[in-house]
Amino acid sequence: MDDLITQITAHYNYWMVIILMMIGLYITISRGNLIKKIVGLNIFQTSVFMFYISMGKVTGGTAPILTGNPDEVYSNPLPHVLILTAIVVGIATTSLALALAVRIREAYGTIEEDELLTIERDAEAAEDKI
Amino acid sequence: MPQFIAQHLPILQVIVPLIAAPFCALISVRNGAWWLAFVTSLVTFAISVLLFAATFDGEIISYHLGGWAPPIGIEYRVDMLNAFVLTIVSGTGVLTLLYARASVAHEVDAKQHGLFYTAFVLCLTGLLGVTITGDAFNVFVFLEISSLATYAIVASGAKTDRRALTAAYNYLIMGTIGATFFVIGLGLLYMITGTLNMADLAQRLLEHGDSRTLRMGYAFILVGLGLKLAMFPLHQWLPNAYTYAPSAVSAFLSATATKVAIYVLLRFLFSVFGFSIPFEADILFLVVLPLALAGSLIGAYIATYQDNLKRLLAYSSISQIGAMLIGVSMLSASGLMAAIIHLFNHAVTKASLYMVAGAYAKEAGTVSIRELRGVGRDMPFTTAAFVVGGMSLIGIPLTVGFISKWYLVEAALMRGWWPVVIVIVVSSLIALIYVGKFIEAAYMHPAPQGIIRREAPLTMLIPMWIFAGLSLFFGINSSLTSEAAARAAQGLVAASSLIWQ
Amino acid sequence: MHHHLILRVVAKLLLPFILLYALYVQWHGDYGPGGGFQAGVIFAVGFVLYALVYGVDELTRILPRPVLITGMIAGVILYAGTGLVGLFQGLTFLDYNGLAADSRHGQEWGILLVELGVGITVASSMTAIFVAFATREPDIDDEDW
Amino acid sequence: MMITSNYALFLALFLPLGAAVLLAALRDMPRARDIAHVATAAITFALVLRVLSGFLAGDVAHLYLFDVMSGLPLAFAVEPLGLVFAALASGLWIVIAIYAAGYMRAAEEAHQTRFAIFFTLAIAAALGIAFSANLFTLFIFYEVLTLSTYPLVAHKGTDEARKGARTYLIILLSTSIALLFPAIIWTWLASGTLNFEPGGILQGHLDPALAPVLLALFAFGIGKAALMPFHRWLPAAMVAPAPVSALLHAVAVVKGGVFALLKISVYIFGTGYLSSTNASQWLIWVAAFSIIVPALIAITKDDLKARLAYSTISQLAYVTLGVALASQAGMIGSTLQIVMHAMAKITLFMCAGAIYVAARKTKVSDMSGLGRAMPVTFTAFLIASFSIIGLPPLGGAWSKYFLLLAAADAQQTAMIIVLGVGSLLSIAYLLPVAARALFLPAPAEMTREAPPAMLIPICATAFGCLLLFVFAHDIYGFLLNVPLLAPEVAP
Amino acid sequence: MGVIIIDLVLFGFLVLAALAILRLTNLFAVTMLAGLFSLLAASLFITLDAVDVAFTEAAVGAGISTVLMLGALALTTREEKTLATRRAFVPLICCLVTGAALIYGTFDMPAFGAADAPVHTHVGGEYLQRTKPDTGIPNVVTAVLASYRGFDTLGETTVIFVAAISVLLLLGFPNRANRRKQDEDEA
Repeated sequence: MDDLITQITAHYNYWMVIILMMIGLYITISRGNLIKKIVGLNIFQTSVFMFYISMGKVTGGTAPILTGNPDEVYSNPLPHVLILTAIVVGIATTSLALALAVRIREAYGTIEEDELLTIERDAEAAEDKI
Repeated sequence: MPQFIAQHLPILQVIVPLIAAPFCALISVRNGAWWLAFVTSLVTFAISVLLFAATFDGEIISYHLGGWAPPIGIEYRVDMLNAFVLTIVSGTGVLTLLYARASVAHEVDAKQHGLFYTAFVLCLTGLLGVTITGDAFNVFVFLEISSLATYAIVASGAKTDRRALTAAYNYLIMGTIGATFFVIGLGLLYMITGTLNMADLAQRLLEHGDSRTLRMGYAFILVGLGLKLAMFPLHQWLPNAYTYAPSAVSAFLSATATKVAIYVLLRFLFSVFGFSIPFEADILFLVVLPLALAGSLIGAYIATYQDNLKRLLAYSSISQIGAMLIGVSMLSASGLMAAIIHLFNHAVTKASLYMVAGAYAKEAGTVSIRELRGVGRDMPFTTAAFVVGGMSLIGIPLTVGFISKWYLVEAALMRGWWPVVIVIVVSSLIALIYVGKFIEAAYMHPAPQGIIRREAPLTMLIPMWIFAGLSLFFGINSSLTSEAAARAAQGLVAASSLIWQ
Repeated sequence: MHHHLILRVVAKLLLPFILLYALYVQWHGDYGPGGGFQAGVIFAVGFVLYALVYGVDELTRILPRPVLITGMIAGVILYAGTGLVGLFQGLTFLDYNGLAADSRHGQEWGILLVELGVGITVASSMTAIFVAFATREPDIDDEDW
Repeated sequence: MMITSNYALFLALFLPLGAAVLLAALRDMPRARDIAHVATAAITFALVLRVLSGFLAGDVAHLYLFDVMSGLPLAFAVEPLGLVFAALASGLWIVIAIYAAGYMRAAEEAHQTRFAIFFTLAIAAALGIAFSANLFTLFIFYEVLTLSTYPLVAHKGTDEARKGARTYLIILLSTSIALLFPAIIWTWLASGTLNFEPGGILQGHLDPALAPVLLALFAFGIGKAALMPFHRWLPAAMVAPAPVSALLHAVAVVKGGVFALLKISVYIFGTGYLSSTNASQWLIWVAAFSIIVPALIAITKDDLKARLAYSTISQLAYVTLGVALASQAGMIGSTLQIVMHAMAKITLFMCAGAIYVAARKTKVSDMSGLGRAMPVTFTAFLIASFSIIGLPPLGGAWSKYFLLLAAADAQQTAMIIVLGVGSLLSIAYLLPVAARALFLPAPAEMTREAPPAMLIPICATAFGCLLLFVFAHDIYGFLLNVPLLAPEVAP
Repeated sequence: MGVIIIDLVLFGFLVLAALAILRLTNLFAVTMLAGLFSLLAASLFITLDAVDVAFTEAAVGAGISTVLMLGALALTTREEKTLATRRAFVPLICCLVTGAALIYGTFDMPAFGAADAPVHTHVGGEYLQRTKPDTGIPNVVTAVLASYRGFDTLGETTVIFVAAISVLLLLGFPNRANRRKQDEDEA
């Protein structure tokens, strides 16, 4: 029992993050709307960011901006740096995905995956008939 | 060679295309963007050849970016394996760009060319950056540069077929999930080691020993890279993306993108994880190997009933990726060598085949096998290049495909894995069916009525035949490639902590 | 576009502050939270606000396509160029130690320059992406807001 | 002679390749092209003879090109078996080249240049097989032979031709990739070399218990040897024009197959290893089966070329039987069977072609009395039939004799019976053809003999069957040179 | 303990927001919730001492990405169609397996906030000590970002550049002159 409690206090943060991640991933792979998928992907990625930032946290620490006080404890700056980069990658991916969704809507008249699949299957069937 | 260049070769490899790429977007002179891209790729190729020569004797070049010694700073680390892959990537870049001039003019709007070539060169940059780096997070950053550029250039095939858009979108979603899995895995590794430098990671993982965190880190990196390299059954993005992308892009990606992902996999499996805990090898044997075997058979099988030539080639790629993974999961020096040499051989073969498909798309207006009947007479040189590439896919002697197959079967036999030999052989027999199907249609059937087809222009034929020529040359005399592959495999073997037969 | 006058006036008043804040974030990154990327985003948000109030056309008048593309490129080149300086000084790429007389000042200069590069690229890229979406003609008529 | 043996070997291998280019260049000049084709054949034959004379004089030619993979070179070396096969292939090439020129024109076939080019390539591949110094080189040329004959089989471009050619390609390539290829790599891993060495290379490297498995991979992997059940390609390839059938069934393809098998048994396994481990015991029975069953099928075939095809399968199994018996007599019997059958079968196929060109007949039942109009053709057919059956004074008698001898040596009484039955069956399927044509009453409409360009080769090879009877002893003497033991073991 | 409660509350809101995004079909609402999600995430980052990241997440997630999302909605659709036929079973299994794997992985992780975790004792700690003497800059994140790992940041800048180039390649970017001409034509 003690073991469990130790586990919980030590890792509850990560577990919450994992739950968020999985909701995001689930939205991405289960929803059919292209925009919603992108939102899901964002949640997934943001949760991964939380995971990294959680790693960098030191209990009782402060933000890694040096104050000059030699006794000050700082959280780890490296995960922050990595995640700054990752956020940028995330927004870049999002904007590209949105642009694709817009083009798909213009070309097909829909951004629902199922309808797109039907249209493409019909197109393939038509090609086969020629 | 000036000392300056020799000293900075690793960074120049990436920074030259990175600086040159943006200017492609600015140039408005007719074909100016193409020229810049092409010249850039030539320089890149020259650099990678120099790196190849420099590492051929086993030297490992380490370059400290920003002057910070690793693991504080980011390190570029070039050994035989990187240099080999760099040469493949940049060489493919040169030839596909040469090919692109006529092909892309046909498939992409002229006013888009500046942006298109910018994205193309950045894709090249990203792939080179992934290959050359010795820092695990840097891999992710450059992987995303290349991926984003890839999605864009795949989508620019939409002028010919709107399905390029959905293909690019699916590729984006799956690719991003893959990249995120990779980042999660990396995070787990970082958590138990506190470092991101690959060499340092390997060291500290060895000291760390077994743990559930390490195991999951391994699993997530494997799945993430599996998505990127189209490992069966995570390959669903690949067929449409390669089918509807502009042909030059298909040729480029098939020869580089998945290959670089396989390289990263090799690098992580052997140089970083090094099989220090049994779990790593177990997963390889129990999960990756069966999937690779299934992929090599199912991919080939699906290819047999495709009418779209580009899609046929895409499924064949899935099968060939399976073959490479078979080599990797043998966990033997010979298996690794087979995988690495197949990396090169398949790149050369597939690039030429996609170029053939692109030539058909341009001159015959179709890549449907049914509509390409009798094309062997109208486009003799193009179709002959297909014959060479097709024989290589099957693994007929005197082509590179044979060399790959030889080493692969040899490695399997050394392990005594007869069932694996059977799978390799059967997938090559299925290749015989799908290649034969097209060759028969192209030569033995009369052309449909009222179709005018002319031979492709020289700027397409030359790169196509350089690739076809390479797949013959290195099929007849493989001493250079097999030596490079053997040394690269040796390097990986030395880096890992497996006990090798 | 004809929005409320008040909105336009408020926006006009707000905009300089947003841009000023962006500049502050840009230069203050060494000492507090912030830096090129955040500044670039704030810049872009400022332009977006401008476009929302005055119309995208007005924004593209001030920042036409060539300007934005040049900006995107300029940032990358500034960054890479700063790195190249180290190369020509016999150091490695992105080594800022040689940018000033002593290495600490060199580092400060280097960081300042590359952050500026990031800021320029991010601001112009984000603005360009926004403009690309905003200038696309919507073709929706099946639903209402 | 002006040129050295080595140089002659080099030229013999690469002249045909150069000639293929020349033929392509001459595509608009059919006459010059055909002359060039025949001339190439003649020069190649002369070169092979030069290599032969050099060998007899103790000047053993060899040629090393380069390593394809490390330790696996493309290399050629001369030894007696290969010389016999090379001389046979290049010699009969002259005959077929002349015949083909006549046939292709008379039958008004399209794409004659393409035909000549691939024909040349096929012979070049056969020579490559003959002179290969190691199993690796042999395999490469084996595959080249398959691929270069595919366009020949599919030559007519009809649905039937495509289907036949597909079967041909799929069976030959599949067996070679699925069985032969792993077998070669296995050998390579076991013994660390693939060179053809006197006495074989597997002795002491391969567990004798596994030897039958490896032999099975080789025997079935060499699909060109048409061992049942991988014989289907042979009848399927009947759709090809007659000169191609002659090439496939007499000279290059099937003979390339059984020759490869022979070479592997002698120089890879080693006759001694095979007989001491009894590894080939099972193969004797498979060969026996392949002698009898196709012969029975042949009797039921009305299409002349199909009948000849099944006859070929049956006759090839004789060679395999000789190999399986794993003795010197068996080896010599096999080699002689290759030679004798080639000479006789080429005659038969050329006759079939002549009949088709002159009378447009393909069915045996339609040929009654045709011999009166085409006496030369059918006489030649009769002579060749006797040779196949094994009657003296024709060449075929010797090969059957040596095989009987080998079977007796090995105390395989059953095989003696099989050989006898095989001969009886060959009488049953071959003699009626000539007999009906020559002795039944003539049909109403009369035809004439085929053009001389076709008749002369037919007469030449029929005469060759006779000559071989006389000179068989010389070949026998020559074959005694085949080193069956490793040098250190030999006295 | 107080920090834990704040954390839990924030996580609670985050999960609620994510679930709401999953359930809602009005994409406008989804977008707004996504912005909210980002703001909550930013708050969480602050409690975890990542001020730079929080700043960025707020600017990007709640700012620019919401704007782009709305722009995209204007060009596509505002309502997600719910189709009963969608298979949700396989994705659910995938997610559960992935999540279970991750939770399995957490059991051997260093405890949250532990100062002796490898993350803090190796490179990370070194940055904190070296930054001042090396660069004289108080914000360690900036120093690492722009100098120690400056090459990653160059890559990051390139990523943004690629994204912009790609969006322009996909959506085009009409020159003002063209647009004006278009307007005149329409008029």
